[in-house]
Amino acid sequence: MPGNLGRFLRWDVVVTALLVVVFFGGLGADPNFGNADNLAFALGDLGEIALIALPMTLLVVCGQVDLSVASVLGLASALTGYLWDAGVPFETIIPLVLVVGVVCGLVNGLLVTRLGLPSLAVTIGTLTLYRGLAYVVLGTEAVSEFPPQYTALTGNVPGLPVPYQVALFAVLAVATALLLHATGFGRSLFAIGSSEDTAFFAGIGVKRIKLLLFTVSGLVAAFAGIVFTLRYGSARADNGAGLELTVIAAVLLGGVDFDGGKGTLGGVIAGVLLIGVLRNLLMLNDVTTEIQAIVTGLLLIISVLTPRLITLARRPPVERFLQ
Amino acid sequence: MVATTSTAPTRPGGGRSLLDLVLRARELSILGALVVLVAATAIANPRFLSAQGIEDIFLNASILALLAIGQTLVVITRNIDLSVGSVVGLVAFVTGKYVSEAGHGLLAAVLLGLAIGAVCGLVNGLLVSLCGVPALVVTLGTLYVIQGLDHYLAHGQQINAADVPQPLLDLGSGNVLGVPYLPLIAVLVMLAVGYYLRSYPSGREFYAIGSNPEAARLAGVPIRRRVLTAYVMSGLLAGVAGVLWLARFGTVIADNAHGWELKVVSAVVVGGVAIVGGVGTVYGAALGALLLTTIGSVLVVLKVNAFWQDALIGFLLLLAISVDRLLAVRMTRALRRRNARHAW
Amino acid sequence: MSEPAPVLALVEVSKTFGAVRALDGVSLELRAGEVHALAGENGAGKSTLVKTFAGVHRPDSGQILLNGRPVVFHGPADAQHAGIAVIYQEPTLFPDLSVAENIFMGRQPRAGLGRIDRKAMHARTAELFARLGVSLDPRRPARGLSIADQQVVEIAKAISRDAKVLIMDEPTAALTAQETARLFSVVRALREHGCALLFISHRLEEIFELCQTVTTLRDGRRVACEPVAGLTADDLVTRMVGRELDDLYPKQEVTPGEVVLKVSRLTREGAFTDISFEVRRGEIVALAGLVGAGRTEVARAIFGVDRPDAGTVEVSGRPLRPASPMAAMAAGLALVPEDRRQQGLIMEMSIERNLGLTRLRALRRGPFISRALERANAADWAVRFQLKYGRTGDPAGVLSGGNQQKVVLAKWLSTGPTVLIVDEPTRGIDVATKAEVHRLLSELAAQGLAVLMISSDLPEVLAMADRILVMHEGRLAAELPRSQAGEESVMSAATGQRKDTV
Amino acid sequence: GTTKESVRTQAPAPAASGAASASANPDAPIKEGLKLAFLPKQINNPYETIVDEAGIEAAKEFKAEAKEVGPSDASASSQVSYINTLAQQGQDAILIAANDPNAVCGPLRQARSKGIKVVAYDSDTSKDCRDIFINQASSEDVGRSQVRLLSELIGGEGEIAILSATANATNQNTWIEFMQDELKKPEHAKMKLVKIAYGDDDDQKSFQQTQGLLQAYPNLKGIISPTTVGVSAAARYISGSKYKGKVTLTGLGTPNQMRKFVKDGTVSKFALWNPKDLGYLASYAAAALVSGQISGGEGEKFTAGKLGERTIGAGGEIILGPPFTFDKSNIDEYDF
Ligand SMILES: Nc1ncnc2c1ncn2[C@@H]1O[C@H](COP(=O)(O)OP(=O)(O)OP(=O)(O)O)[C@@H](O)[C@H]1O
Ligand SMILES: Nc1ncnc2c1ncn2[C@@H]1O[C@H](COP(=O)(O)OP(=O)(O)OP(=O)(O)O)[C@@H](O)[C@H]1O
Ligand SMILES: [Mg+2]
Ligand SMILES: [Mg+2]
Repeated sequence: MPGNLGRFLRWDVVVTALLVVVFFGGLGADPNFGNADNLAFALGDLGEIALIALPMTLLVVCGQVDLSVASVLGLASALTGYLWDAGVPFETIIPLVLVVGVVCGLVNGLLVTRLGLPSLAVTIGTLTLYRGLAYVVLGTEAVSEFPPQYTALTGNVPGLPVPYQVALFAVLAVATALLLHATGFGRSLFAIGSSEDTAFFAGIGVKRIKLLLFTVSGLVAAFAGIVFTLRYGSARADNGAGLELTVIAAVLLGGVDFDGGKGTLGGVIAGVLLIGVLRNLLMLNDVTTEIQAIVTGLLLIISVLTPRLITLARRPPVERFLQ
Repeated sequence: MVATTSTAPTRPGGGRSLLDLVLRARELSILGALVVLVAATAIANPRFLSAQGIEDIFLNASILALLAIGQTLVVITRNIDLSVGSVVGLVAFVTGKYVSEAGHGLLAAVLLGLAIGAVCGLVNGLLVSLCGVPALVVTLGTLYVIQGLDHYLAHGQQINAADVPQPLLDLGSGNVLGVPYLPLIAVLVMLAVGYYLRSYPSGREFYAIGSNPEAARLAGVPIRRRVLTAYVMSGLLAGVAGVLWLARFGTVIADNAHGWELKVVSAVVVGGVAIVGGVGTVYGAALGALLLTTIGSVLVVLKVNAFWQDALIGFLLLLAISVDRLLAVRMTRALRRRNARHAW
Repeated sequence: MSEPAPVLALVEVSKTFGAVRALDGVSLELRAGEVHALAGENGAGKSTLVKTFAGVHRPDSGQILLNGRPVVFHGPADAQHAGIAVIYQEPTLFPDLSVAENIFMGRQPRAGLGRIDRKAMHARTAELFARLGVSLDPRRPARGLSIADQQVVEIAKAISRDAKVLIMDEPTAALTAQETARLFSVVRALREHGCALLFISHRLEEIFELCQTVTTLRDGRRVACEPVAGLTADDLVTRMVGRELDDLYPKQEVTPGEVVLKVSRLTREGAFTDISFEVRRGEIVALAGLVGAGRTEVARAIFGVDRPDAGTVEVSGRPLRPASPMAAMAAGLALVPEDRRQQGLIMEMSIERNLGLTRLRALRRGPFISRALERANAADWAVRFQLKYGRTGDPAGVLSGGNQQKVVLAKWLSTGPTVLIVDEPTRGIDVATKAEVHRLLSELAAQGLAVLMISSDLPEVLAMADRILVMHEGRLAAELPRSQAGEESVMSAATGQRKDTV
Repeated sequence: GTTKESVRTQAPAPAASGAASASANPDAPIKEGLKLAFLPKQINNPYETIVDEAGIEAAKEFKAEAKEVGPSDASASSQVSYINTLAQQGQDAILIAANDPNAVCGPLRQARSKGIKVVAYDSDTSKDCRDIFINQASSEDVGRSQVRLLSELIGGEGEIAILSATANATNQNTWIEFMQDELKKPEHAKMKLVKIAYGDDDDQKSFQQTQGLLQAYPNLKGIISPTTVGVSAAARYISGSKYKGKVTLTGLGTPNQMRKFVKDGTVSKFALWNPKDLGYLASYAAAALVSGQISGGEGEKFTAGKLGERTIGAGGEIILGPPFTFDKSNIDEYDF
């Protein structure tokens, strides 16, 4: 078994180290990077991705995946716009949209748990379905001009150079980390992700937990949809299109095993931040989008390749196999 | 020790017809859905079944079907190739650029496209098989890299149909004996790959790997070589698809086939290929591609509001996998009941 | 008479996994026309030795000799080409492929142009099964086969290779007497044809029945290599364990208390019909039967893994909500499942976490899991079960098969159940541990635990059970109190030749 | 209150008060070394590339540094990140083709509060978050002239359809509303708009949509595709199908893309402005703004290099000119 060396070379630690290096390197190299405005913006810009990454981490640890999150976000955004345009007060819109998010999550969860379908297949289907519904709701229109007391919530916390959503994310991230790594519930998730049968035989409510996670994922995605809408002041059906791959990239970059059963939330947070900081730095230095995409892709590959190469170097490949 | 006086407990034998039916049923049910869909649409709008209408559907489905065949090879081995869309984009653009600038002909274009596709597949395959890293992550990574490369090379340029040599364009719209080239190529590839997978020992090994990789290793199956082959094939077919894309559409920018990876995976899943590997055929996958394309065309022909199209396609996709699953569950139960009847 | 030259041999082979020395300078010679037994406790290194022969592991030092010449196996394929066939301890099948394809993967009979000749393949599979005396459909998928049937397929796979060397790692662990006897006759036939065989089993009587030579391993070292003739079981145990063994079946007499598990008319179509019985406090009730009789299915239905079509289960007088292991656990049931790899353990999770999985609630301090409690819990059970391990933080997957089984047992006993259902509790466990497990079960029963034991090991059933329920083709065929139970009576009920009123 | 995008809010409105109040000095010289940044809808859109490259070329004439940055997907949210970055970099002016008029507003306002001038081109933002908008042609002109062009080609009667870009594109929707208005006129009474399809500015999707349109509406006489991607895809489908010569296609396209189809007779006429002039004008307008020659108020004038003097119209709009119609006789004179 890998000894202490292996413990230190866990990928989530590497990502965190990489984040620190990139961050301080950025501070030194680029005068525009370090100022409070830019950092607040760079963080705020990650808002929805970071929020959605939390339940996504739990799902992936559990051996599942939810590709429909960005579409739920779009549907929530479209619905928010539609209702607001129809004169519904914002206080009513929020719970309504969140309920729709819960329903979307439930549909995913029920299809996965009741019918035993693979989540990848199910959520590819609902990805298309929910985005389509978003277009049905709002069509081509864009609704704007939301009430200022709500759009203000996308600004900074008074007196601090920290956007509200970043503060919220910090709180949620700590809670999720505790849930995943320190509670029995978290333990169950790892168990399900590693061996569903064993978890089931051990009396863990496998289906119930999966259903719950998909529901929470839908809820958070809908919430992120509201945040997105307010942040850009524009409700559209195509909001957040393609975001799901970024979220998953961040989760995987954070060292979570896509086959389930392995990963840390700290790694995911580092992964999200790394993507954000790197993107901001590259942009500030006029590195084109193409190159940014290439960098993201290479990072992803390296994130899975490095730990593997370390193990491979340590023992001959024939013996990578237990029992 | 007890002497073996009694005969071994009788257990069901000869479940052939039933089992075979189930295995076929996956393809049959898609075919059934397809027939119903086409029939219903044809009743609503007879022009749908005009020669032009049918030709259009087959032309549209061909490229997706080719990609689905490649993807099936990969998915059967319990892997996935998300980079296919970006490979098609890259191949279409680079090949287009090459032939339009240097004025090369058909053969050069095809060879270049195949080469690019093979290299992309090789990179994916080497990363997955040799380094043993998770396929989803790797191919998501190469998706970004290849897309970035494509955009970098293209940078807002466009290849126009006028610049593409005529023989290449003819490949996209021409036909032999009334059968257009594109579906012809797709069907030939499908038959060849399908026959190989079913009837050759090395073909069966793809299924073995996806079904239980550890057992495959112990059985001496050359896992790396097969997985590598699957990826290279997927890359090659994406290369072919890229060239055909250029041939069919003529106009090419960097963004071609953007987001197609999910479309291809959808087709494969609808076609009854299990995303967890070990199960499925290329016939199913190709039919899945045809079904998805047909749904798209049908919705337009039936004048369904454009906004409803995505929602309906998503819904039908869910319906397809749910029905498939319910059939499988019912079948297992039937098998169990048969066991019971045999027992006493 | 001069001995024939060894076909396959290990010379001074060592193999370490991290801190564990699995093999330490072991030499072993397999000769044509001989069945060589390999004995040793759990974790002694038997499977490691097998995998070294099979090309799965490469030795750190030492050599493999094939017909006297050194060879290096780079992978299982190399070993197969050298004419070595292996039955691994754990079945390794392709669930989605047909049984026939499983057997012939990679060497299917060919028709023209290199195509697979399916007809020939199915015919040959049917032939193999006939030789082994089982009737499995060659075309059915391997998914859904019981562990025993899986083992049968594994055996068929190995003997179909017509190999020069056949290595069998606990092939009989899942088999009942009947199939074992069939296997032995096949093995003897192979031996007469000049095949060299290596046989591993924890059932010592099988070694005496089948083998000519026995090599004993202890802690990765060879302690003896001698002819079986003239050896006694006690000698062998002493070599394996390093000391004399106490009673293998230390059954305590108890007076059963009140009924705690009451199963009434339980039916699940296709698996079992109309099963009714009771288990009392302090009682050990065995559920016996041939492979595929439906015993595992009964246990699963009681524990709530499967939903029964009809019938009820009562625990301590209260009816149990069907199809919910959670409810079953809350009511005081525990099930040690048959398939430890799929259902009992999480291979990549640490030993301590595996042990904690059934009692996540009890290991809490406040809302959070206490690592200290978890570790203490693991250390405690490791000592009680004399677990052979590196650290409790190591993955369960690196334990030897027998030690894994101990972890599964501990995992369930630690929940403090009132009714314990054990499905093949001593499968793959060495004699010393087996005695340990028996002592433990008997002690717990004496303390008032009700035990329902499913076992294919007939001596175990006869020695440990207060009462024996015999199943035949999904129905209860007989109920035998301890006094009436004997090999004949159980077997005749199990084969359907005798029907007692229940 | 709420606003839905519609022609009504696009209709002439009072000049943005903030901009008008600043004083402009028409005689101020154009400063040297200005930093201009073009932020197109999407970086790989060939049309936008032509516009931006012409703008960057123009900037050299007045010794400014100009660059093009932007997202690879045509979404508002990705543009927002770029606006922030450009603001951090301290550009003098941001020239933007907005993917969403409102979503880009917040950050644009922030940028303006730092003294950065904002010029919208191609596709406008909300009026209060940019200084001026360079309109390639008045939306009304584009919309109405497209209908008139098609009417002339099909003899003023029959079923027609529109193949647009994405369902959200602001400029497309504005044009379409004007087209629908034009169709209400008595002289077009015999033309009937049966369908608006969306090809998402995706070549393949547009291609398939055309196919679908022709099957679904057997009596279709004409298609208007007011987007360069759409019109070339539609032309390609028609040229290779039996509908060639039976269905009339027109729209907005670039001569390079359409040349083949004009020559083979699939399309006889289509329109467009000169995208190079659009970039050129935007570049000069930005320089004039930063240098203080203009402030964005209605009626202010400046000289845009070779394009001569231009006047800011109502709502801070500068109109490039009427669309130009291409046909067989003139298409070879253009290369873009
Ligand atoms: N892949 C591995 N990695 C680490 N340790 C291993 C590995 N395989 C075996 N071991 C260790 O090597 C020792 C020998 O294991 P082995 O499986 O050979 O025992 P065994 O004699 O077959 O036992 P059993 O009778 O229980 O099957 C054990 O301590 C085991 O934990
Ligand atoms: N999931 C399944 N699908 C189809 N058949 C199954 C499934 N599980 C078990 N069977 C079949 O049901 C019958 C009863 O199996 P079960 O495992 O209950 O027997 P058992 O008496 O416990 O035998 P053993 O424990 O020795 O394997 C067997 O014929 C087995 O092949
Ligand atoms: Mg072993
Ligand atoms: Mg059993």
